[in-house]
Amino acid sequence: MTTSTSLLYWRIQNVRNRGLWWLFAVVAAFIALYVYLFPGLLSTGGISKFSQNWFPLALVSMAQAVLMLAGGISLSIGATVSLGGVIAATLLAGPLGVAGGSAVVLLVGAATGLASGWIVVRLGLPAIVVTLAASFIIAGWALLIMPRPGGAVPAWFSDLLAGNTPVALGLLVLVVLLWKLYLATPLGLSLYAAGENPVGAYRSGAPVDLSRIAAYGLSGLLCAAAGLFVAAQTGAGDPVIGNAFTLNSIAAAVLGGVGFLGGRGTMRGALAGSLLLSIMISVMFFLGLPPVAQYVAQGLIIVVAVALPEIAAMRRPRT
Amino acid sequence: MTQDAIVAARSISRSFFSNRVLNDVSITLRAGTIHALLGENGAGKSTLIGILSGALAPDAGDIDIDGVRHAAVRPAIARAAGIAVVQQELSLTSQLSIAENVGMGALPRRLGLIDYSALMRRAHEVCALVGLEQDLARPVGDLPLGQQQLVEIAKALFRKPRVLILDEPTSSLSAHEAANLMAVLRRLRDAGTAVLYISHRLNEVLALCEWVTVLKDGVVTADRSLGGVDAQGLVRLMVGREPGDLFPRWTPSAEPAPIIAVEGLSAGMVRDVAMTIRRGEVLGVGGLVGQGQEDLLLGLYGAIPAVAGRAEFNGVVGLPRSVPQANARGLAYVPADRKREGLHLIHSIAWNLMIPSFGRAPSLAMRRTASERERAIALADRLGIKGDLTREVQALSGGNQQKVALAKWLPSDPPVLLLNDPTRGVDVDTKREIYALLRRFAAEGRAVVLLSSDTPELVNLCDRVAVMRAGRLVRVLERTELSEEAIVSAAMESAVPGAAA
Amino acid sequence: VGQAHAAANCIKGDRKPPYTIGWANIYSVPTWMKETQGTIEKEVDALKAKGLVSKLVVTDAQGDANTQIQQIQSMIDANVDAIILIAGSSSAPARVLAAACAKGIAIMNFDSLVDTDQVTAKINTDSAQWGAQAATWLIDAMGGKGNIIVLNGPAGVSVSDDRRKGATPVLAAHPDIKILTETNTAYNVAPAQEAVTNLLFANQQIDGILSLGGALSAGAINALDKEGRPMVPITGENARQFLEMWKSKNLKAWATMQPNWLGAFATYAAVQALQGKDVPAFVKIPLPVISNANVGEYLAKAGDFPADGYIYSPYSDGLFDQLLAQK
Amino acid sequence: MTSPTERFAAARWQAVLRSRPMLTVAMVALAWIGASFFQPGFGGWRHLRYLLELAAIVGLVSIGQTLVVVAGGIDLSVGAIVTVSAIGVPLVTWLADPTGTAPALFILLCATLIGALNGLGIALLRVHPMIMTLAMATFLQGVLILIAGGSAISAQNAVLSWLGNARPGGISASVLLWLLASAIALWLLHKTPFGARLFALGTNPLATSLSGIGVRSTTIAVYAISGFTAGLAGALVLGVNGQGYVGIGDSYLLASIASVVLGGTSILGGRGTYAGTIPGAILLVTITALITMLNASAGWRNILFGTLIMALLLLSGRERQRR
Ligand SMILES: Nc1ncnc2c1ncn2[C@@H]1O[C@H](COP(=O)(O)OP(=O)(O)OP(=O)(O)O)[C@@H](O)[C@H]1O
Ligand SMILES: Nc1ncnc2c1ncn2[C@@H]1O[C@H](COP(=O)(O)OP(=O)(O)OP(=O)(O)O)[C@@H](O)[C@H]1O
Ligand SMILES: [Mg+2]
Ligand SMILES: [Mg+2]
Repeated sequence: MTTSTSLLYWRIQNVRNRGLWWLFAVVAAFIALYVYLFPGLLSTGGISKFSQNWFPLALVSMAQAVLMLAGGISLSIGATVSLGGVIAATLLAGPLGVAGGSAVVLLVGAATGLASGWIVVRLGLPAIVVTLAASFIIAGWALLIMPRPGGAVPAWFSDLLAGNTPVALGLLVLVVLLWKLYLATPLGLSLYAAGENPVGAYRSGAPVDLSRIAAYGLSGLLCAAAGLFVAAQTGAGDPVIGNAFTLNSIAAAVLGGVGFLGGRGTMRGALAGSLLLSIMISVMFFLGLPPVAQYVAQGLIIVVAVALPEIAAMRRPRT
Repeated sequence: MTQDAIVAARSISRSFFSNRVLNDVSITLRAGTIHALLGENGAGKSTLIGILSGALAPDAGDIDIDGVRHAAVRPAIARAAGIAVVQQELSLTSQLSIAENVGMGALPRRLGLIDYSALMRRAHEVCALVGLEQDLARPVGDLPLGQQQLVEIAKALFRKPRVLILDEPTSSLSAHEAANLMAVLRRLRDAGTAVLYISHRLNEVLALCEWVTVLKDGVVTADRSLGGVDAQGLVRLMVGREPGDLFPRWTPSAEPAPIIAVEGLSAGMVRDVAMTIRRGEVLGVGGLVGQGQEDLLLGLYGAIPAVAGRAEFNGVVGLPRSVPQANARGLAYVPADRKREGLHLIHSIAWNLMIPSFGRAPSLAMRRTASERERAIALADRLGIKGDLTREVQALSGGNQQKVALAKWLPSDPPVLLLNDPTRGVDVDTKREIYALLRRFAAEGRAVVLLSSDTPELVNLCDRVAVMRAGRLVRVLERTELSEEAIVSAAMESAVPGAAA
Repeated sequence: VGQAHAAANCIKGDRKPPYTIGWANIYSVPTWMKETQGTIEKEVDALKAKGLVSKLVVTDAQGDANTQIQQIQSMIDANVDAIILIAGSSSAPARVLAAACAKGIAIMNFDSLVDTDQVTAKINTDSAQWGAQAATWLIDAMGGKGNIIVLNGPAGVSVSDDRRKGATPVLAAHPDIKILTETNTAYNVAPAQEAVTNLLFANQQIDGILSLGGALSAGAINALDKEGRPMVPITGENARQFLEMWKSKNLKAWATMQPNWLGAFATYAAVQALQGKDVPAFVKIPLPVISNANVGEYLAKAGDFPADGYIYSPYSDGLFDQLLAQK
Repeated sequence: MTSPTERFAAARWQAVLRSRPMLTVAMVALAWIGASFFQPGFGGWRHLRYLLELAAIVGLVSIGQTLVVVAGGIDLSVGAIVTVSAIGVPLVTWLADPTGTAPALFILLCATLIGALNGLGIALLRVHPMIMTLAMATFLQGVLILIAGGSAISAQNAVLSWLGNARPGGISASVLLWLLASAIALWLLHKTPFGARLFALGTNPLATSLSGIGVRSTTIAVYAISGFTAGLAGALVLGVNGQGYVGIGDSYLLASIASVVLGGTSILGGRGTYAGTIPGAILLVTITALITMLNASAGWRNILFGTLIMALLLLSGRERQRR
């Protein structure tokens, strides 16, 4: 333990990869298999298209992971994505323009998240049921705005985000960098403390309530951003398109080693988990598996991937 | 006592629901003084410091900080005044690094971001001060309990406190680490810090403190200089009557037949341990904190995967593969971290006392409320757990919680008791009861394995003491060789001379 | 085969048989889908026998429109020759389909349609017409006046929305018809039965039920039956259960259908298009109507269909050619 | 020696009245009375009986869900198990007997085994319950693709249709079944060591395991029970509807969780009672019925439902602070 002081941050980062190597290895194996089955993946177009399909799931997995780290969980992820999408498809082609419309989408997402967060944190209601109730309210709102799929997104915007360039990947890197920046602030780091040991964190002077509510806000923001992207990717809005994201985001976060009890896990894990889920869809297609096998394989892969490190880590009876 | 009062609390009262925990309590903390706060379990010590640090609000009374009067201290005010607290309960985040934990709540920042190089520098200083020699990037969750407690202390020092309050900081530290902490506190005192020190280890208090305030049932019963007070006198102050000897008289056990014998035991950190545990003895397990002592107990208890070259338990060959199997072979285990491992905090005392019997009884047998109540009352009486047994365990003071964690095993009359620091945070009177109980156990021909971080306890209570270092059993000290120095030097020996018993 | 310029949209004329067909299903679990897949597989077998098709690849998006986009992308990457599609969202697949179209892949979209022209053909019954015809028959059967309840499929789904929209002007034109209330449920018996039962308690006088598809009608009849309420005129779809009730309870009823052979037809049409035949951009499937006159014919075949399945009208290559020939 | 009365504060009837289950009962009563004023026909005996019949199915699923939640888990596969059971009974033709009991029992056994499989994954592979049961639901979907369609022959099952439709003495057989099952559930939870183990497990699994309680066997058993009650509900669904189809069980997943929570059981585990779930289930079907009767667009109905649940939570679902 000598002087390498400024390296502390990087050493901490490195330690946090611990326990994730197996997941990274599995993801790498799947990528290798994918490339073997579809060499075209390694072209700009291939990477662009793949990352576009991964991107929204990556964002919602981050949205879920933020909350799980803060000791919460959200069942309104999917509804918020849908809401973001329909608002985008309503406003982006309108007088507010792309910039104004996107800002509204993100604001609405953050606001719905903050509202849920406030109820959970300040009124002391369990997150899982608050967000379940919120999912109905948000889904209803999306249906009011757009009772059926429709609306439009300017073509140039769609082409920019979801054309034949890996812009989505770049955005993901940007989001990850912003997240790292956030974690490097006292408020961001408090998330872990607030999630795992709120009483202790409060006594230490960490902004517990604030960081938890902020986590809900961030989560809503990320979901709305995913909705915005889906609207751009599909060129329109759909009031129910996000539904599957709720459970997928939980599966991705858990695959990535994020725990349900708060303060356990890393964002990189959640991202790797989402990548695994996303890549699995394509790989199973290229393997030519029939739908039955797809369901069965998906169930098994998830269970095995979650079980393996647990079994390996069964050193102590900690829970 | 010429120094300035930094914090002066006057006539503080506080109730939880209708239970008055503090009644008209006054206390003054002065710069450059180490001030002891003593009292039995549940006397109100933790509550008082909660009020001093702003975590709790008093019902009545007021507090002067630097001469400014406050009806209630808010956490921000306390922090601004330089009051730092080492809580009895850990306030750490297991996945964050040591450095981040030390800085949590007071992280140095630059441009709004955490200044990691400043954090590293300052965290390194305070960790070195408390003798925590660990990579600061390690997640705190990896550290054994004792080292986590050091992190907790480092965390308080990190704030450069003018008033440092420590609530049982040494309860899971070994003698070596505790001595180190004393030295730190003396240095802080000399630099003008006011220290409020709570401990149930009276020898520490005598060695360290100049002034003492004693609480009994929420009332101050003594507030005086410690000059000229000896251990007996301290206990008298606390208990209010003439104390007996803390440790019962040691008598050699009549029946030294082995009840457990293992060879080549590996479990968790434990490597290749050979040992025998004999009927009628109290076998101490000592060493520096976190050398695999806990894993040894858990391995014997079937709670973590373990392998052994040879093992015989109470006549049965082989290690127990699960806790119920270990229970069936007559082992019981009392964990150190009672909140996480020993108790069901949100449930009643009576219910907690019944838990092992829920595991043993047939799943679908009808529960009988009346007999459960009788048994609960008998157990509570046996260990002096007072009051309404339908209270949630989390409303009990730390020491009383410990009693519940121990008491729940008594009905099954286990021939082997594995105890992981059972007197941690227990007041002196209860300690005496527990010690007497343990010796009685031994005298009845049972075996007691006592993992302890309290070295006097090992010296005075045990028949033999096994000292561990880095997962290996380095020495087994016989009764005749037992002394604090012998244990500490065995624990610190760098080379392993011929090892093991 | 091999004409200089291809006739149908998206077709470049550079793809040679035998073809690989991709079947991009949104959700393969429901019985309707199972039956539909059955017709596709049968058609593929027939085309394989003719040496026109080499392989059928199937994906199931498990109800998620985003997954479906990714699976269509994978089909493009795997360079299938044709994509047969039931869309999970009317808007979502538009852009990925444009990419497929640009690569000369024949895209046959049936049942749940997409709002884009970048497909070879859309094949469907006319949902608006469905709603309008159902409403017209019901109003007629009720003698032009009375209270009705409307049973819709799930909210936010365009088929359900389109059928309802088709009914709107017809209902509006008859002011004596009063809509007591509407519901949205999945196209299934149990939720419809539950919803209708609750509505029965709230509305003592119900004279007709405008049920817009699936097994909603069967649920409604169960509800009436169980609460001992008189049967009323009701519209519906070719669900076997509904048709059997129709017969056994002697209902005043009307039904149409979304024939499962749309799948077989889409497959057939895809191969036709790939071979350079002209395929209209929209193949409108005339709604087969089931009335008291022909319900017996359908029920006679009931044994060939699953108990919770749909009894579809017969089909043949001849019918397919005829449908393709319409302009 | 102290006397029992000092050490055990006497339970007072006021405390019972102020308990969570009573609160939920009060909310049900309020909802029923309010709704009958506002919606004529709502409060009629026949409608209330119908609501109870609906609640019986939700309530049966919620037995397992309550026990699992008390034990600190959650079962997301109950919907799929209901479906499997409702579809499965008519398929077990080789066991056909005139009363229909044998196929029903066989499917109940299967459902129990599916539940036990969940428990095995959670206890032995240490997969989080949410993930294990979610994966199980996905897996069962695959199984349903194999068995659904083309083979659901006849749903005539005498014993199940009696259970689903008979009303001996004006009281629905399904409600009677629910009453019986509730009594057993309450006894299991509050009067047996097994029930106590569930509370222990849900409060602190580590302390529970160190206390010598077989955490694995308890976990496997509680998920098996959940599989069983979901299977029972599925059989009843078949009896009521005369037919099962894919997706018939979907709605029971959220319904079971919602009624558990509305009944005051802590979703975090360790605290709760099925006595609250019973009115919770009734409350839930009541709200659903009310909203169905409302002539509003799908969007507004969703918003109203969410808002009502949120409001009821504020009344009943406040978690006490944990340390
Ligand atoms: N430049 C990049 N290009 C592509 N992907 C990246 C890039 N940087 C990071 N990622 C992806 O993001 C993941 C998370 O990155 P990183 O480890 O920095 O996360 P983090 O914000 O530190 O999260 P945590 O600290 O919670 O683990 C990486 O594992 C990788 O999958
Ligand atoms: N949050 C609370 N709710 C109810 N009662 C409480 C609470 N906190 C403390 N008490 C009660 O207040 C009394 C004093 O507790 P406190 O923790 O201050 O004791 P202590 O002197 O620190 O004891 P120990 O030496 O065992 O730590 C105890 O009887 C305890 O049961
Ligand atoms: Mg990071
Ligand atoms: Mg204390």
